[in-house]
Amino acid sequence: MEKRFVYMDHAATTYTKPEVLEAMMPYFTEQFGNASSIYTFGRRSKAAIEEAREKVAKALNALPDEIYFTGGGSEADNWAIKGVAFANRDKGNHIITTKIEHHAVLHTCEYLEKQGFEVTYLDVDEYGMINLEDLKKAITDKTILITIMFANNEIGTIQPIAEIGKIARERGIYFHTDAVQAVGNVNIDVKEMNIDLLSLAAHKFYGPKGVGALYIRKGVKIDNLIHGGGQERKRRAGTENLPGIVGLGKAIELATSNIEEHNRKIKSMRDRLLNGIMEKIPYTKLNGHPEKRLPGNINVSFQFIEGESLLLLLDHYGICASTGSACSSGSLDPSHVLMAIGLPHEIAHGSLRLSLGDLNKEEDVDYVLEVLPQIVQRLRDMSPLYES
Amino acid sequence: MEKRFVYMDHAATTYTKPEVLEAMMPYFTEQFGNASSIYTFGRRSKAAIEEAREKVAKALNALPDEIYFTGGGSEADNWAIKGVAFANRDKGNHIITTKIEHHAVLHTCEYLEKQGFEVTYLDVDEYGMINLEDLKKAITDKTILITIMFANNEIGTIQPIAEIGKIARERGIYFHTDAVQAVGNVNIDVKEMNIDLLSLAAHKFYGPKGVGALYIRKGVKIDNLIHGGGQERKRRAGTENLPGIVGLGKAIELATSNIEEHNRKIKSMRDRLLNGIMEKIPYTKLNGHPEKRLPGNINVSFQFIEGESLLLLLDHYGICASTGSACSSGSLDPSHVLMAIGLPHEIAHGSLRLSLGDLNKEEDVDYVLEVLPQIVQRLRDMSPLYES
Amino acid sequence: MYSDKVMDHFMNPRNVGEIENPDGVGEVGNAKCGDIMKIYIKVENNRIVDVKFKTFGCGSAIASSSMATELIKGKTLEEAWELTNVAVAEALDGLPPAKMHCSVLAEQAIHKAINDYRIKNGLEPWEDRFTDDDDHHHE
Amino acid sequence: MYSDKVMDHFMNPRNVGEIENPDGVGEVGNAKCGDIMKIYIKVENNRIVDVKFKTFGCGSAIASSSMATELIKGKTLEEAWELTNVAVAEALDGLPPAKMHCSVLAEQAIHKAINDYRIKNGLEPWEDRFTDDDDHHHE
Ligand SMILES: Cc1ncc(COP(=O)(O)O)c(C=O)c1O
Ligand SMILES: Cc1ncc(COP(=O)(O)O)c(C=O)c1O
Ligand code: FES
Ligand code: FES
Repeated sequence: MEKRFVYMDHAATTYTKPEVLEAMMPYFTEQFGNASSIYTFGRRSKAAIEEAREKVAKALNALPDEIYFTGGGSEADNWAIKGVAFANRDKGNHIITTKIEHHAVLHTCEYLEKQGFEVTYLDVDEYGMINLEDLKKAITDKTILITIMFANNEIGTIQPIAEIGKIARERGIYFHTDAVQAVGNVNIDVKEMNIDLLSLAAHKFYGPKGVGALYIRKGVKIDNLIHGGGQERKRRAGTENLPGIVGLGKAIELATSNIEEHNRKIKSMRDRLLNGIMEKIPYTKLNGHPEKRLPGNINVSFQFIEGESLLLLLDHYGICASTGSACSSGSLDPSHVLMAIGLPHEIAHGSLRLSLGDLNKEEDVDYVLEVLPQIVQRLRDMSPLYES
Repeated sequence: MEKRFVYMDHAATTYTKPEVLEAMMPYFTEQFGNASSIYTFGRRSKAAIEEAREKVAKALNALPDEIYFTGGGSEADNWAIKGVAFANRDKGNHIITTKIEHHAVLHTCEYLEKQGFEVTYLDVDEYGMINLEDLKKAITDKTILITIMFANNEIGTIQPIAEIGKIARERGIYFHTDAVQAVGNVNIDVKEMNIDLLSLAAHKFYGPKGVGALYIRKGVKIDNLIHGGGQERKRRAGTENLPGIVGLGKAIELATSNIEEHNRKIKSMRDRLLNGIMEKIPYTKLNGHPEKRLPGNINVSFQFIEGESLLLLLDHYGICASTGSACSSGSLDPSHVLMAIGLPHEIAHGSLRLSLGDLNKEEDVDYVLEVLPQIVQRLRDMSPLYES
Repeated sequence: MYSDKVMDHFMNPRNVGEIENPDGVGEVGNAKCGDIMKIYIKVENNRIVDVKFKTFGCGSAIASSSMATELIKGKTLEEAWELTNVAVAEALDGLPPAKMHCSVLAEQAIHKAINDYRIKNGLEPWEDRFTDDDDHHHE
Repeated sequence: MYSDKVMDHFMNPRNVGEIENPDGVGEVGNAKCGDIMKIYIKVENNRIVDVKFKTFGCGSAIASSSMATELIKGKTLEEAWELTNVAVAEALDGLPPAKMHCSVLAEQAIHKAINDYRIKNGLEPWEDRFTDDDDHHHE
């Protein structure tokens, strides 16, 4: 079997599509003018940014004036949560989130706890789903913000966003969703879903790294995170990342123009791979929701082995993947997401995330199905926990 | 006279040099791996980032571990100031800055005032220079941070940074400098100058937009601004802007490899242009320091006319420039910098900034010297303030 | 930013200059805010037979002066008085919101010039809808 | 991240397996922390004549097991006892700081195996410098 390079870590980051890069190219060396400048050369840059803003708005069913560009998904999450928290402190100091959020949300909430806010971290069930009744019960008079991710980056579970939005809107509480993993994989309609704020990052849907956006519904009271110049309608200072923003616009247009068709293709490869893994490798558990999950996401735990060593061996065979094992995190504990769905430590340690995307071909699936069972067996043969 | 495109707004933003873009290119579509991933493909991205970090460190005489990449100059300023303020609140709540800082510093300080901090905004003299005695007098037991820009973006005045650093170090107060305009134009040595924190932005020295860096001296106590993942040694969350960071590294290497030679060339063009303007256009005043100014900076005020209309006419002739006039700012007042150096409103209104850089040729100087006097005269002929 | 019409009136302003021995002069704005407009009118039989302006201000201020003077040329004083800043802006195919106040200057300068003429001719000045010359704001 | 030596010992681990009827066995770590190491020794004339390991853990843990077993093979028990985790890490051309604790496991497992042998043979167990098996931390 010939060694291949197989990239199955699209949830970590994607390549920038050539069409996207091509759209960006004129804005580096040629049409580089500052979008805030009043001369024609600057106004052309401004126009390019506004065109990108319209594309983002269209993809979310928002208004262009509700889209603010940021330096990435983490900045968008930080801004949404801190911005709403500080601007609405007079109304209350309570925030509701979940135990399975990305660190950009969790660590921001923890920071706010130090600033006098109270945060409820909702439990999830074994599939990573929140319980809507729990959410309702958690709401108090002081709740000013609900922040719940659209789709989980590790196990791929998709939350009932429209239902959450409905509850939040009825109670007059702001609802932010971290949609960094969802854009391009799920249909998003901020109006219909009653979303007040939504974060996204271009590099998760074949756009460039270092640029993201925050949707802020008109009328939402929010403080700035980055103070300074009057860019982004005075809400996010800093010379606009012109090529990055143009790339984000192009990428979101491509990623949302044909979600169904795209997902069908990715999902069919994903399902074949997942079924093959479950068939060929005993003592394997699927993590996350069996159906309500991102189309490209596989998260499985192999008993008796540890994830980092698994990744190293996969890497040796040219396969890029990810794990929730503590050993690869540099911290004492395995992934908080795997803990939250109730996995014992040793099962969490043996987790493997394969996230499929546009770089994958059917041959990649064949290759992984050939390599992975051998590798798992090899590690199991070394494991004191495994009785062959 | 043939119409030319003359870009004289390098202080607003620069083009990304082709060599820089070339260095970035592989990191979009090919070597796009997430730098936090443990597989070889991710570690190569990591290595590229660390190489860029070393280049930045070398340019400033810092250690690589003291360089943190950000989403731009404004983020770096916000982080430095808010981060130090909140982390050192137990020691004091007083910050010293100047009246001529960029808005990224000023508005951040104003925000901190709302959070219970006290800020002293130092006056500057007619050339935009701070007075070191004023600085010393402003220091109190509660002073935790001095933030003074290296070089001003409007009038180009360069502050006595080493002297400020000495004062700050002697008193045990953190010293941050916004060096966004200085990098590539002035020799910077953070050790020798006793700088504790320094902000920079790639797009001011022929690197890409949307990426900057903050130098944080080892041992400085600072909070995070963007919470989340463990990137940048747990201090700045967010998937690294890989191509942007590589571009920043390449750009700072190019920009600092031969500052003297580069400045000599820019300065000689600048001086010829400035002398020509002063000779050909009466009632003109130079703003900023006659010598201690950025090599490419010209800031002049033409009496009796208004800057926005001047820019529009220059634009008609293909010349890109900038003004401190209120009419172009969208606010009631002209540039706070021009006010701080004591210009009357009507003189500030007639200000023009021409910032020269690598895109300029001697022919550009000839062209501006031909066009500008005519335009100024044309506007003066329309002005009720001008008696011909 | 600006419409083609604004740019045309800015680049090729009509009626720039002064009138010697004018029948009325109106000056508004102040150099502090950065915009001053001065309008000269020549009146015959209650009709504005000539009009000139001088303006210190932004592109929008210059274009508004140019357009406003065009619009009142040949009009009776009553007709000229009715010209609003909105009408000037509309005639220019619109102005950016932050620049509407520049068109207010034109309306005010014309009113001042007309009242200057009226006072000189022993007539009661008409009442301006802007009570204070300085109440235009950049927003 | 890892040195070539680490990768070599990880990809081609020496002494993997079990010894039937071993003279000493040491198991340390726990599945909660995600790393378990089990070392089997065969002792003849106070000398380790054979050694095998089984490890559940990261690349560094596996490479440390491999290297540590190599280093004690053929050594007297006293010599083997002296092997520190730092020596294991050095023999591997270094380990990342966050991975040093994995080499501690190897030292501890060897000590446990030796003491297991000593106890079985009616000897006083030697005192381990790590008092608590669990006090290794990922940092
Ligand atoms: C002195 C100074 N500081 C800070 C900034 C902000 O940098 P950026 O716009 O890249 O965020 C700029 C440029 O706009 C500047 O000139
Ligand atoms: C769900 C989720 N939220 C937020 C982020 C942070 O985005 P970024 O790393 O682009 O700042 C990520 C990706 O890393 C993510 O998967
Ligand atoms: S065994 Fe967990 S980090 Fe080495
Ligand atoms: S005259 Fe100042 S904005 Fe128009």
